[in-house]
Formats: sequence, C-alpha cells, structure tokens
Amino acid sequence: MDEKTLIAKRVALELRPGNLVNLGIGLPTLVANHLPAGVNVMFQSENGIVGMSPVPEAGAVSGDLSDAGGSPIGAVPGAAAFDSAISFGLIRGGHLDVTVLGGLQVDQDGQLANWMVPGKMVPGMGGAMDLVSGAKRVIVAMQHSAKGTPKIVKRCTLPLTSVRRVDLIVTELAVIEPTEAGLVLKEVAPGITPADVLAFTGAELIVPASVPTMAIAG
Amino acid sequence: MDEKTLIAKRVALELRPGNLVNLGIGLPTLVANHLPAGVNVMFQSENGIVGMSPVPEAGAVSGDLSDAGGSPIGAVPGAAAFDSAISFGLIRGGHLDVTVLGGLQVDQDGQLANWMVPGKMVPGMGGAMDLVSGAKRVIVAMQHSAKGTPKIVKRCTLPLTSVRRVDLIVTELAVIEPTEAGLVLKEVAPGITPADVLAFTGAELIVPASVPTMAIAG
Amino acid sequence: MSKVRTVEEAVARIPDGAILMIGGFMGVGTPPRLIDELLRQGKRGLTVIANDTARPGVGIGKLIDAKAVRKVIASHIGTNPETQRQMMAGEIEVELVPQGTLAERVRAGGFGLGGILTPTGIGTVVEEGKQKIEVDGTVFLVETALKADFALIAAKHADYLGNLDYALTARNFNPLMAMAAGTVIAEAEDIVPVGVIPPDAVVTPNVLVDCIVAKEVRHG
Amino acid sequence: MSKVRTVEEAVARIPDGAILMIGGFMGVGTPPRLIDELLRQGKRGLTVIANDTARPGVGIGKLIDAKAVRKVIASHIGTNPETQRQMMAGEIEVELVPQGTLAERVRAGGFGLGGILTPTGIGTVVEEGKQKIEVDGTVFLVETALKADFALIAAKHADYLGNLDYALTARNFNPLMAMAAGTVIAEAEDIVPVGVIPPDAVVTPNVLVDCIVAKEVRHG
Repeated sequence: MDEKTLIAKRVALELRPGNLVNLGIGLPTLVANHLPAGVNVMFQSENGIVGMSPVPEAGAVSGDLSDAGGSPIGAVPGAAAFDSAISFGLIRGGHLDVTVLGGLQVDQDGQLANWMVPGKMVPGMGGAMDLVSGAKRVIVAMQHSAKGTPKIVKRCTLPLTSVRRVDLIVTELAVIEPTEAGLVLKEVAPGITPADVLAFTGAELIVPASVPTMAIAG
Repeated sequence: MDEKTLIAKRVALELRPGNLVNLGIGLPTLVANHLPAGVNVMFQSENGIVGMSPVPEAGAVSGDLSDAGGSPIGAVPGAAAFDSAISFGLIRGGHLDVTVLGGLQVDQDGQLANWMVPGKMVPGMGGAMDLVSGAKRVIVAMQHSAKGTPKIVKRCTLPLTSVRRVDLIVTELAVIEPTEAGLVLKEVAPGITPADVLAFTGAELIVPASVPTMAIAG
Repeated sequence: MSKVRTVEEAVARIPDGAILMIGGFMGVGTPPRLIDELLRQGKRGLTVIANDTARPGVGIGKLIDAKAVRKVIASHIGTNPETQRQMMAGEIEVELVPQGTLAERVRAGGFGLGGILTPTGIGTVVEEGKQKIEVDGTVFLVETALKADFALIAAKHADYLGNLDYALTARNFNPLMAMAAGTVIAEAEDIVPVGVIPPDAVVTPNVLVDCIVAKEVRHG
Repeated sequence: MSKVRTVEEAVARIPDGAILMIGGFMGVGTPPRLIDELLRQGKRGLTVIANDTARPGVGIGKLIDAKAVRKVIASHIGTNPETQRQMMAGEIEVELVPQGTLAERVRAGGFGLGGILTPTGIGTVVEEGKQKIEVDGTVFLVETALKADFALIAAKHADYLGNLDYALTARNFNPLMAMAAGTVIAEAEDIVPVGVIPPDAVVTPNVLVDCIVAKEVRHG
C-alpha cells in the first residue's frame, strides 16, 4: 500500500454516519474511496453542492456539475445545489462536520499553513481559510516530511491558514492530535516506532507510554 | 373624489415603466389601482415576491401567497418568489426604484416618522426603516393633517424612521419636495391655494412665484 | 437513521425557556402542527424570534394568547393587540428589529458571521447601545448575529433526508432560520421520496434538518 | 422595452477599464459568449472580480491570456500559471480573498450592507490593513462590500423579463453578482417565454437584469 493510500484509509475511519464532509483537492480526495462499510456521509463540494459522488459511468457527465477543481462529478439521490454564499454558510456556520485538508506545515500549537510559499507559489487560499476557521473538525492529511524536511514544526514559517488549532494530523508515519498541552502522538503506522516519528518531526511530541498501531479502513 | 383617492392618483404619476415599486399598507396600497395606461411596473411585497397582483377572481387564492398584511394576492406571469433576506436585499441594495409609505410626521429636513407613538402605539417598524433607508426614491403619501394638527412640522417629535431625506410628500392639499434648501411647494390640489396649504402646515414652505395645480392620474 | 418523528416526539425535545426561531409572516409559512403541539404540551417561558406575532388565534399569535412566551424578537407586533397589551403590562419583553436587519441577523447566525454593517437604523432609536463603524467615509450600524436553540420550519415538501422546498411567500424567514438553530424541526405539507426534489429546487439542504414531523394519518 | 440584445451590443456597453464581476468556478458557470466577445472587441485594463481565473484558454483564463485584465480580485489563481506569471512580473495586480469572504463581500455589495464580520482571516496576512471589532468577547475581521460596474452572468434559463435560473454547480457566484453590479448582462443557455420559470424556481428576479444576450441564430 502506498503512503497516500495509507493516509486516506486512516482518515476515513474518522468519518461518522451522517457527517457532512469536505475533502480538499489532492490527497484528501482519496478518502472518499475508503469509507468503511455502512458509513454513509454526505460530501460537499464548496463550489455549490452537497451530495457529490464520483461520475457514475463513463460519459455520464454534465457541463454544469463539477468539483472544486473543475472536474466532472456525479450527484447522489437527495443532493442539493446552491450558490457560493450558502456553500460557505454551511462551512463557516458550523454545519460542516469534517474537513480534510492537505498541509505544508503544522506547528506545535496545531496551527496550519497550507496556502502559499512566499516568492515561490501564491495560488491563493481558495476556501482553505474558511474551512479551517469554520469546520467542526479539521483533519490535516499530509506526508510527514517534504524531501526530508519536517512539515511538523515548532512554529510555522509559512503564512498561516488560520489561528484555529486543527483537530488531527494523519501522515504515513503517525496520527498526531494537537491539544492545549501540545502535539500528542496517538498512533504509529505499522512497522514504525515513536522514535522513527520523532526523527522526522521538527516539533516536540508528547509520547504516551504506549502508542497503538494505526488502524486502517477497509 | 375622496382625499385618499386624490393622493393615490397623484402618486401614481410618479411611477415609470419598468420600476420596481413597494407600496406600504393602507393608503399607499391604493396607488396600484391608478396606474396610468401603458405604465407597467413590478410590485414587490416585502414578505417575498416581485410581481404581486390583485387576486384575479373570487376564490382564486392560495394559502401560500399573501401580501405583507397576510391577505391573499395574485402573481403576474414572470413573478419571482424569494426569502426575506433577498427581499430586503432588493430593498436595501438600491434595487427598489420607489417606495410609497404613509407618514405620521415629516419635518423641514424631509425626515420621516411613521412607526410609533411612544406610550400609545408601538407596532414596530416592520420594513419601514429599511424601505426609507434603501429605496432609490421615497414618496410619503399621507393626509396633510391629523384632526387639525399639522403632520408636516419643523422637527419630528415622534421617533424617526430614518435620517434619510424623503423625496416627495403627496397630500390631499399639495405636492411638496424636500430639498437641501427646505420644503418646496411644487403643486397644489385643485381649488387649493398656497395660503391654504401654509395654514395647515407646521413647517416653513418655500413657495415659488407660480405653483401649478396637481396633475392627477386616470 | 430516519429523521422522521411524530409531532409529539419532535416538540417534546423543546424545554421550557428555549429560544425558538419560528418561520412565517403573519402566519403564512408558520408550521401549524408544531404551534398547536407546543400549546398542547404547555410549554412556558419561550423566547420567540420571528418576523411578527400574527394575530390572536393565528400562528405565533396562539402562543401569545396562551402566555407561553416570555420574550419576542420581531419586526412588527402591530397586528396583534394581545402582544401589545402584554408588552404594555410588562408581561412580555419585546425587542423590535427592522425587518431587513432581522433577516440579516438570523442569516449571520447561521452563516458564521459575527454580524453585518447596515445603514438601517442610523440616527434612530434602533442604534441605541450598538457599535457603529465607519467604512470609506460612511457610518454603519453593527448588527450582531442571532442564533436559537430550535428552529421551527414550515416547508412545502421535505424528502426523507431532510431536503426542503418552500412555496411562494410562505418561504420568508424559513430558510434563514433553518441555518441558525442548534436543532431544526421541519413540518412539511408533504414528505416525498429522496430524489423527488431536484437538487436545484432544494432550498434548505438536508444536512441542516434534524427532525421531520411525520404526516398525520388520515383515513377515508 | 425588451432587454434582449446581441452579444455585440451587450458587450459594447463595457468601456475599457471597467470593473467586472464574472460568474463561474474554474470556468463552470462563466458566460462563454460574453468572454469571447470581450476578447473580440479588444477590451483593455479590466478589473475582474471572480472566484478564480480558471486555466489558460478556459473562461476568465482567456482574458488573462489576452492581457485584457489589469487587476484580479479572486480567491484562487493557482490553476492558472499565466495569472501567476503576470503577477510575479508585475503586469497584473492580484488581490486574494478567502472564498467565503469573497462571496459575502459580493453579496454585501448587492444587499446594501457596508460589510460583514467574520473570523476567517483573523491572525493571518488577510487581516492586514483591515478593521477589527469585538462582539460579545470575540474579535471579528470587518470585510467590506464589493461592487462592480458590470456583472457578466451565466444562467441556465432566462425569460424575456430577465428572470434567471441556474444549473447545479454552475450557479456558484452568479446570483450574488447579479445583485452587486450597476449593469447586469445575462447569457443563458436558453431564453424562454415569461411564466415558464415558476416563481419558486427563479433564483435571480427579473428586476435585477438589465440585458439578456440574444441566442445565436443556427440553421440546420
């Protein structure tokens, strides 16, 4: 199993029946493929739909129905479409149960940076700032380090997405929970030790006496 | 012709083809009955429709379609229904061409009081404050005095509806335009002289050398 | 799990003293069975956020008649002499809010906004005790968000997931309130299978609705 | 008087340097014929308020390719390397706004609000130069209203009065922008007789629309 699939499968276990969930572009999108059996969630696409689904079959697309990347999607029975203000009303008003987002850095306070690298990449924040500020639960799904450089750091050097503390970080090495006391190592990936995780982490981790091995969906 | 009909007929002449118009409850409602031929306007009811019309025939009512007083109405072809936020978005966002409202007092600065009499009558402002603050053109349609007491006064003693200067006052005696310089007597009713108007007015009026007689629709 | 509950079960969740948003405009778009059940269960001390209190014997007016209401936040009570009487007698607290401001305050509560900036009310008694702020040379009143414990919603159709649509002027405050309350209870004229309301016709998305009132069983 | 105009007439109203709101999200819900006609008429120095600049060769991306745009106010330009290149080269000014805040700022412009209070952006570079205000112990950012000279709207259906509806995710910013511009030009996939769009299905009420782009004449 590749690293991204591992991350997606672990994140999928965080979703509860009936949740309204928004998946960011890239790695987080994979989570939809790994829902545990019997867990029905509603996926939102912030460009204006609750109830997005994969395109049901080849050719069954509509020019008027796409995800936030502009790619064609399908809709489940009972889907609802709306304008961008309502879409972000759902996000900002506390109606979104879970957002899963990629990350460039997360720091010891659980603050996320994921929208720009000054002087190099200025894509814009899109909906990320709203998602992190407004969702009931924010899960960061990312690789643990970038070309050997830790992405979990003492303090973000990149511009923050929000001052809100995210709720969970899932990487190919570990599950880490930002808390008021700091970053708590909750689980390690199969075959990984807490020492391995610490070696690739640029921030202090609170390591309990016993750290269970990551559960993985499906 | 009774006084209210006279007022309604004169106000009707202020409406232009294509205008979006909101008529207050009571006297202003009568304006709809006196539109000049060929002047098609859209009437808004602030409870959520553009394109309200009288009930087309006896019995042709719907429990889901009413005016702001809760009475059944009809809808013209091309009517549009919406929620209260959009309804007041139309009013407050400058999309409403004309509102016609009743008045308790209008003062020398053209400021209107029409929503409460402290200690006596506290109905609430309903949409009046929004209408006066937001409409492109505010026309006050009211009787010139109340039991002999002038309603056009130096300074409103009743709580203001808005600090915005209204655009026109139409009574059974006169048409008066509030301007930066003060209240200008624009027209007198048939058989009425400027001196008659002044006698029933509690504020200074600017009286031009020649004051034409009120035109009246239909 | 199905969101459908009997009207008794739905209303039983509402404790005395709860803050309720109730849809409707002069009774049109006010959920009739939920109102009647609030009365039957004898709720007391309610705070009601609504456009108006209709008339005695109509819609929210019934709650006023029964003295079930401690406080009203509304734009208009002029059509209900009983509300005015209770207010004058000090039996009920009334906060009057311009109608457009009321709509925006409810919306702000549901949309995660702290409030909105409006010119409505500037220079009037409405501005008393409120913050003002200048933007590009214009002074605006800061009107803050409203939220509620429960929203009582009248819809035209609900599907079994909770998607709602509305009819004509019965829409009014309902979709705004369905965003702004902790628990949303919807009473629809009809409940239809999932998929029957097209996605573009849904006004209140299913995820907002907690409870759909079961249809009355009728015979004959 | 009919609101229907040829696409040439509709676009001819737009002067160089105008502020445009353009609907769409990655090109979906962006009016294609209006975009092409802006290019054909060689407009220059435009300010574009939109969610994004799509991709090169797509939707608003075509205006970027043609260097018709002086300034962009958007939530995201990451999918269009040409926008990024022009920004880095100082050829185009880019103001980045969180997407939910952009939606609310456009809405505020159309709804007569001075702005809205939001937690989004607090403690980030987004708050630079902006007022903050405390409400009930929470600090909010004051985000001000946006307006435009013209809104270019893509609808599914228009009727001849100007009522509009939209399809699925092609709705996005279109109805918000249709409230917020001095002149609203709507391009619909089809134009239908008045009354064909039921009142409850109308998303943009007719009174907001100034100009409907005539359908292309096709033979065969």
